[in-house]
Amino acid sequence: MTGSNDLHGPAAPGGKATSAPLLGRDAEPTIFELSYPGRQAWSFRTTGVPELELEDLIPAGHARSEPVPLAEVSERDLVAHFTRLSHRQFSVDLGGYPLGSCTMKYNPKVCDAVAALPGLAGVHPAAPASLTQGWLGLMVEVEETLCEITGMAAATLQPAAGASGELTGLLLMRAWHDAQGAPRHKVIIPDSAHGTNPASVTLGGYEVVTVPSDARGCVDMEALDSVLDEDVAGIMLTNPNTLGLFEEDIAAIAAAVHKVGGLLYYDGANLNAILGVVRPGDMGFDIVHMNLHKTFATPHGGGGPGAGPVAVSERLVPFLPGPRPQRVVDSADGADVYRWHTPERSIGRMHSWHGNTLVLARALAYILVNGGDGLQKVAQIAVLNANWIRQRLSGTYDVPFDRQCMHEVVLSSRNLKQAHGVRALDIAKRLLEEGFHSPTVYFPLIVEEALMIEPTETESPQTLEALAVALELIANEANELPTGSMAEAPRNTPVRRVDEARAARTLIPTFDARAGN
Amino acid sequence: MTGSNDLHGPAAPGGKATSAPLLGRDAEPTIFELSYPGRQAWSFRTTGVPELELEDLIPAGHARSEPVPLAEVSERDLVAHFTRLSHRQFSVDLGGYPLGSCTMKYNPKVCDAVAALPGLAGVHPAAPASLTQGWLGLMVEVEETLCEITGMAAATLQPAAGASGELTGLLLMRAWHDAQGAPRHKVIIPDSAHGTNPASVTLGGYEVVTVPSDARGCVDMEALDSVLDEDVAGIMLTNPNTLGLFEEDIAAIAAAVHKVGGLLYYDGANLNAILGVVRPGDMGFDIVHMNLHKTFATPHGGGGPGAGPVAVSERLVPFLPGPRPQRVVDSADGADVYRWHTPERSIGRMHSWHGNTLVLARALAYILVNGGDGLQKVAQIAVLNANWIRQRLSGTYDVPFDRQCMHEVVLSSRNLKQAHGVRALDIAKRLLEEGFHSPTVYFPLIVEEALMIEPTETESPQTLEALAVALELIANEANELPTGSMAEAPRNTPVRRVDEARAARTLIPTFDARAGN
Amino acid sequence: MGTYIPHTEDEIASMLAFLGLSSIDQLFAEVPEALKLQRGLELADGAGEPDVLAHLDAYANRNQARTDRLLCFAGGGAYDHEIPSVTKALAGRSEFVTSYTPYQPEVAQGVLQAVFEFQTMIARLFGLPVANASLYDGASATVEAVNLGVAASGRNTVWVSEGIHPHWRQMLATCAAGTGHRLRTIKLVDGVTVWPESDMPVDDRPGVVLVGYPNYLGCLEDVPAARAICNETGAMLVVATDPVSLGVLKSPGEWGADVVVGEGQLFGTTLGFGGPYLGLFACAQSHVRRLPGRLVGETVDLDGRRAYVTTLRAREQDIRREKATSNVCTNQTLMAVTAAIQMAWLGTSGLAELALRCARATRYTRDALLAIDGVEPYATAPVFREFAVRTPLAADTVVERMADAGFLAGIPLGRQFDQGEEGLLIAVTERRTRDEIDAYVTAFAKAVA
Amino acid sequence: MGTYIPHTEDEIASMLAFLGLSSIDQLFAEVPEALKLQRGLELADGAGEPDVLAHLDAYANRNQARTDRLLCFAGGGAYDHEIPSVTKALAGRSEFVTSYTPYQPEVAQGVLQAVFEFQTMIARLFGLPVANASLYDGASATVEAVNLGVAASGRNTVWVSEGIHPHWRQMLATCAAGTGHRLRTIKLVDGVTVWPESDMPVDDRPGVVLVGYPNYLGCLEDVPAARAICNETGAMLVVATDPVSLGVLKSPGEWGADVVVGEGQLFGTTLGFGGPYLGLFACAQSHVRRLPGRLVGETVDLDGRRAYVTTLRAREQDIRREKATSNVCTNQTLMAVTAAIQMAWLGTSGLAELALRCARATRYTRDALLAIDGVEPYATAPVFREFAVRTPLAADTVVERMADAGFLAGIPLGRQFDQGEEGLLIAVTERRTRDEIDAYVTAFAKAVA
Ligand SMILES: Cc1ncc(COP(=O)(O)O)c(C=O)c1O
Ligand SMILES: Cc1ncc(COP(=O)(O)O)c(C=O)c1O
Repeated sequence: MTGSNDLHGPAAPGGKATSAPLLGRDAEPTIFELSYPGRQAWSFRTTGVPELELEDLIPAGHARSEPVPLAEVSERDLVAHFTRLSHRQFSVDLGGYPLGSCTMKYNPKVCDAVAALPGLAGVHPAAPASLTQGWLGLMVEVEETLCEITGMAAATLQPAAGASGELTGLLLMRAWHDAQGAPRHKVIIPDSAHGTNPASVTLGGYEVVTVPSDARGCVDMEALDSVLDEDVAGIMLTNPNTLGLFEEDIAAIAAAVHKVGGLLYYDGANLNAILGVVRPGDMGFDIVHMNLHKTFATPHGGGGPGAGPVAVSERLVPFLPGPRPQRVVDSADGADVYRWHTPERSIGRMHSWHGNTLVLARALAYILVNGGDGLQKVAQIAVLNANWIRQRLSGTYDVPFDRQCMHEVVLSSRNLKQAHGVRALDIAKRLLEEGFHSPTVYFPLIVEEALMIEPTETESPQTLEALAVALELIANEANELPTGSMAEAPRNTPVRRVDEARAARTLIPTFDARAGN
Repeated sequence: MTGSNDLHGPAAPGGKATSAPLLGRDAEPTIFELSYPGRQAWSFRTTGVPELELEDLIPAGHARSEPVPLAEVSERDLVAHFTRLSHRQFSVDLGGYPLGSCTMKYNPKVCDAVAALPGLAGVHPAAPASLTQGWLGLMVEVEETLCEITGMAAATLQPAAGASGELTGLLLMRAWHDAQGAPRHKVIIPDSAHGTNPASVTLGGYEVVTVPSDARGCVDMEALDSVLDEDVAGIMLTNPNTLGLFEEDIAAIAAAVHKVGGLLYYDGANLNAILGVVRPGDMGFDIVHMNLHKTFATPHGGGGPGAGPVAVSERLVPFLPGPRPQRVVDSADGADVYRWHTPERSIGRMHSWHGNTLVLARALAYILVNGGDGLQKVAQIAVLNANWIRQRLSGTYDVPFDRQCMHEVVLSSRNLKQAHGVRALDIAKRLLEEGFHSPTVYFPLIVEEALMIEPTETESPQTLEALAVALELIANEANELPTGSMAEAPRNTPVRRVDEARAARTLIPTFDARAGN
Repeated sequence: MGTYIPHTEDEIASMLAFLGLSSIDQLFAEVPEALKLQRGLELADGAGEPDVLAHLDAYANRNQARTDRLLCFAGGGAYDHEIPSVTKALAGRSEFVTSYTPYQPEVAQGVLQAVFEFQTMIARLFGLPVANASLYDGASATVEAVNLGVAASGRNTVWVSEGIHPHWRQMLATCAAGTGHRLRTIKLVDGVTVWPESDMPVDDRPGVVLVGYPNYLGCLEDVPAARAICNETGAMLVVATDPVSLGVLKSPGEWGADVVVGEGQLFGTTLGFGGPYLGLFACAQSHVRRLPGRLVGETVDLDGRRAYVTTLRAREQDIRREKATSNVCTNQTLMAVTAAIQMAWLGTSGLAELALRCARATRYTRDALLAIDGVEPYATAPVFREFAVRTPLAADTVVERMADAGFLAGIPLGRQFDQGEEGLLIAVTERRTRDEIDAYVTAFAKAVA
Repeated sequence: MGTYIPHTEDEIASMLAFLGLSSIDQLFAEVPEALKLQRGLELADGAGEPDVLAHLDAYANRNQARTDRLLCFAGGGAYDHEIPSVTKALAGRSEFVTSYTPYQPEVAQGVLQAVFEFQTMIARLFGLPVANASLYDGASATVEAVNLGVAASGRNTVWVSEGIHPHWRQMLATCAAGTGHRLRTIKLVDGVTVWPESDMPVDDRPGVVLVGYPNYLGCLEDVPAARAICNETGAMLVVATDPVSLGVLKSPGEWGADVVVGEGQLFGTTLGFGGPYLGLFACAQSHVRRLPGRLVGETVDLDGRRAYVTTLRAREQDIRREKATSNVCTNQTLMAVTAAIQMAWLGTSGLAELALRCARATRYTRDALLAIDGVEPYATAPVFREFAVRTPLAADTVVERMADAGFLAGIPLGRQFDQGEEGLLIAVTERRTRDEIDAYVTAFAKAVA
């Protein structure tokens, strides 16, 4: 007797691996499609706690009528599903990731070990200082280290990412001006600024005033002068800026802004370029955020977590968020004593607890491995790599600003667009076929068809060479192959070009929104 | 100024990821090709130990003149290289792996956590029993558990894998007969036996006597009787045998072998089929090896490690390898006391230390999670799955032995070979395209074009269905598509069919043997 | 000097030569000399990884309050739940860990699909149709929810229940300095919010009503009462929830919430002294264009294959800049992926079982503690899986004493809720055994004696 | 009952129905009823993963001799070397961990290439052209080497230096019961082997000469002397080596070995109470068809792309059966992959540095110990990175006392080497700091006082 006994039932086969690029190009079913009623993976401790019924535990009317339908899968299928998904994901660990402005450097594995230490990972955030001296000490060391690197007086470690740091900084600005008895209403940003800058300005309750960039890609000093007045709370700058260029007039800018009583905010996204070379504090900045997930190599986690500590100059210290960890006893034998302390005029709190603490621990490990000497070398090689790429590709792509760049270079493919209709987006997709993640494209906004390349210092000269060869090859193809052939790329990836317009038009934000579900 | 500054130098680019199947199908350079002189990844503790020169540490003439050229890579390239290699590798965690005889069941992640416990992983094997009571206790629990499962009296945990267990068993056999004052010279194995059996027999100093299988796939009783005599040291059997069939006459076989004074050896590769249902000891076996990496879910590690404990009946206990862990004090409060003990007539030692101990710990965790009840269910479902596949595919492929099978089923594609020239090998390769690892092919040797399918109990009915559908599809293709099209498979994998003949003809066992190196 | 830089000296020299430079300092020629740091950073020189690990482990060893030393009875939005090996193994896969925001969806289907599944699970859990890809933590999710609510209602008065986590309320206040929202704290009475009458001048009417369910004290609020106010005033109802409790409690969506937020640490993320955690956020369909943060949607590729991509990007800061719904960029994706894995591991039955076990352990502990002389309930409103007691002496002291006995006893409530220093907030998860609880209660009795 | 089985009861019923069976027991109808187990297994019922983990952790906690409690000064083929996070992370990738022997090379290039690189590194390290894909451990590699040597020389007399690890010699003897090899132990005198004259009756001539370099006592043997005997007698020279020492010592291949074996645990594998470890094996080109175990070779695929595959398979048991060169099937591939990663991490300079650091630490420790009253050298032959001393009291007692002081002092040599119980074998790796060594020496002085 043979015949069919169709067991698919309502579920997809968890053991079929054609979605792993090793074997095929099929879509991976969702975990919901892999679900089969009654299957389970969980197990809990045996506790011996008396097993009261739910009715005896909560008042009538509060109980849900049906359990939340999450998924019903075996551990085996759970593992296969997420392992296959991981094979459908590019990462720094697989290859070069020159995504400009994001500093996708190598994330040392030792930092994973740090974040997994039971004495760090297993600590409840509400435990009192007396029982968490190690964590407080670690945080103080992070703060002191970041202050030395930036040339500032003190820092809050609460902000969870750069954008949160920006808002923190703007609220500090506001508190400062309020304390002077003269609230202000405007914050200046250059037109090359990252989108989080204007968005944060709005959330800080300020009006955005944009100043244009000059021919050298820097803040136009005349334009700046024309908007500076006593209603300007401050200016937000990235230096090197998002074009990868150093704002040479920074001293003059600082003087001008300070002259009208404004404060200077430093967006630290590009700090990697200047470690140990020049410090924001020494340039005249009053408030500085850092992106530890960029400069200090904490992994980006597919989009986060990060950490965005904010360091400030002396006069702003009383306004910092709290509570802050503080050293009370400085002892030679490593048994310093720490406590929590809230600054007198603190703006309040910017995190549920103390910040993305395990990210801080990772960053500290990275900093300690590099050391003061090593961090300077980080900057040097990051800048060397970017300039090498700039030089190497300057005959192939447009270089909008023909100057030395810092840790990243913004090229433009407008030449290829004009001549052949090949867009930066096409180049980005085509580069995937050559074994590299794409650069950041179409940012900064002021460069047409921008290709923003940040190699980082952890890519070797050989990798740079291969990247350059790939980008030359692509430019050659654009020049030689029929228009449109580039639009086919990428061809080898598990999915081809994705229809973004359709995603927005027919929004399917959950499995349940899918037609038929 | 533009132009070329070719940085490839002697090294391949570590950051180019076209060898990751996510992006491309290129070969991955070897670590040696990624090497660049002077690069390094290592770091050691700062110790403060006086830094004598090598000349002061070793006598002249012993020092090598050049360092060993291993590789010179950055940590970043090291990580990228091995991460990309991992993407070029199929595994249980990616999908179904019905490799017959190998029991590729799901390997629970909790067992990885067990093997990483600092109190297990960080113990030196030469530390005395007084300082390693935990390990001794764990090993005693493993031994007792395995004895209960197999129905034997005691076990050695030393053998590192099944084959090592076989040799251990044969040496025990030899010691036993020697102790009886009557050495013997022959060991019987069926023609369906796994290759390690005859190879071990030779190493045990015995002559192999092969008995054929009968029409039901079992030991031919007449043939057995004809070779049994007083020079037979014993017989090695797998039960269920490698055809996945239960040797129904096992009691008669045992009686016959015992009658001439021979011993019965149980190759436990297929133990998964009978857990909690029938025990080797109760069938009459004297010596039993287990493959913990099969039955008890310890991961196969790309080819190993495994563990192959050998359990024996009472009369063989004095011959077991030593030292063995032993309970000396049995206390109610969990503070039992253990010691090492070498049996009086021990054959000696089969491992550098005490066996693949961390594998034992993993297996124990697996056994404890399942429990006695769960292990029986393991067998039941493993057998259910195999029978379902057998039934489902019995119209599509030849079923050489039309009987209920146990945990695996051996099909034959000789029908497709005869009709279309499609070989078992082609089917194996084609199945990769359908998202499954191939079954074992061409084994056991007595089945033409054998496809040996062992689904294991951890594959869901949906996965079985998909596997069956894939194998039906392939059979249909063989029937419908032009001969030879199957020889194209696999098409999606990072490499296509590999030239095995060339590898043997022009042996390149190291990078240095490659022409040009 | 420890370093992750591959370049050898000869390579650096060759690259400089290509650039026409003679020293690496020339790369920084555009940095005004006067600004440059004229000395090295005053940090220790680089160290080897083993030394650094030892340095950080020394800090770790100074933390007495680690779960392997003190049994954890503290909660308040951070819980000591089971994290199985399988969650750690999968969430730790380096493809998830070392990638960034899926700007190139063709090579980011792994993260995108995992987040899509996360969104679906959170939407189902919270009882609303849309959930985003994560925000920083519970506090920031609450801030974003209030911002959305104010924008949607057009009114910036926010009624904040005192039962919202005090830190979250602090962050609301901090951010309100920028947004100008008018926050009004509505007091708890005996554990639940007592709302003001809502027949008030239009100007005083709330644009947003924010309530916890269960609230910070673990009590079950009367959400319909809050909903009723919203219905009368046109305010948006924002509910901050304990996601695990929804394993058995009605979802806030079902109770009529417009936006639901919560802290997602409890789905597979370690306590880690408070971060990185996971801000959960879901809202009604009508608010989707105001949604803060990333959103993954399903679509197809060129060949018609199912694919995922971040969508409705026009809400976001990189496109909309000062008009964006939020400034968030880097979020907590890895924790969202972790939560998706953990929720799939729990599954339908496991989440219900988890919630039930927490409730049972909580009840068992509470009953035993209240039997101790001098230990009183802090509130009598029904609780689900967390509760507060009043101790005969300062809760701080109780915590210190309990630490000596091997327990992290809970979170002292301090002078909040118009009470003295004797309030202690206690959470009992499914990981606590009866023996552990009994020992805790015994120690507690001694500590307060 | 904990379980990893996906099947629900309804699925089981439906599958049974398809098979025409009414109960699951019928699947076992062919098993004679009389043989079946008439009761359940007398094992505890299944437990949840957390309970099981706790159970095993309780065992772990009873091991005093764990490196996080006792500083390790023991060696003897198992060393406490640095294992960096990167090795653990890469070797722990589940593709390497949960695959099996690369029978389908098209989907196993990952393991195959890693093993190819491993083979290359071992060949370079040992100074021979071919290395296999791993054997079980040092002992089994030695057994296999002797088997090869006997087959190659055609003579089954084996001269075994007493300086070979005693466990390995035991295993040789155990296996010789099967193969019939005639083992002759050649004594150490003051730490090095004193070979007999080789002008002996042809029948007594060795087919294999086996020597350690460095040997078990850490001493540097005179390998050319052993080679000379082989040259005279036609015996095969097998050298058992300490792979780390080859970072600075001449390779056995350079000294003229035909086969070199070793224990590879020291390349990235944890101590783990002795297993799984890694048997290393390399040989001269002429012996390649006698090589035991798997061998990976380079070739090309259908499209001419470079590819790897297991090769010369005709040597192996699954093909050659009773005539196979060895019975090994499952080996220690994961440890080989681990070793490849660890050796790549060490690299050319790191291995040399590692060996040097071990030698320095060993010298420093040895000098300090020998300055203690009553502590004498066990042998005076030069050592490289391990050494033995004679203590004034039984070495067992010294080890027990040192454990109380926080050290695993070494390995008592027992009554081997014709000596009393006072011999202690001590290894000092690069992980031991000067402070640790000083503390060890101080404690040692007390322990023997
Ligand atoms: C220049 C710049 N500023 C600010 C940010 C925002 O930082 P985060 O993503 O950490 O919030 C980014 C992030 O990409 C950036 O590149
Ligand atoms: C039937 C059978 N016997 C013996 C063995 C040998 O076991 P191991 O590979 O553990 O040495 C195997 C392994 O595949 C097998 O299938």
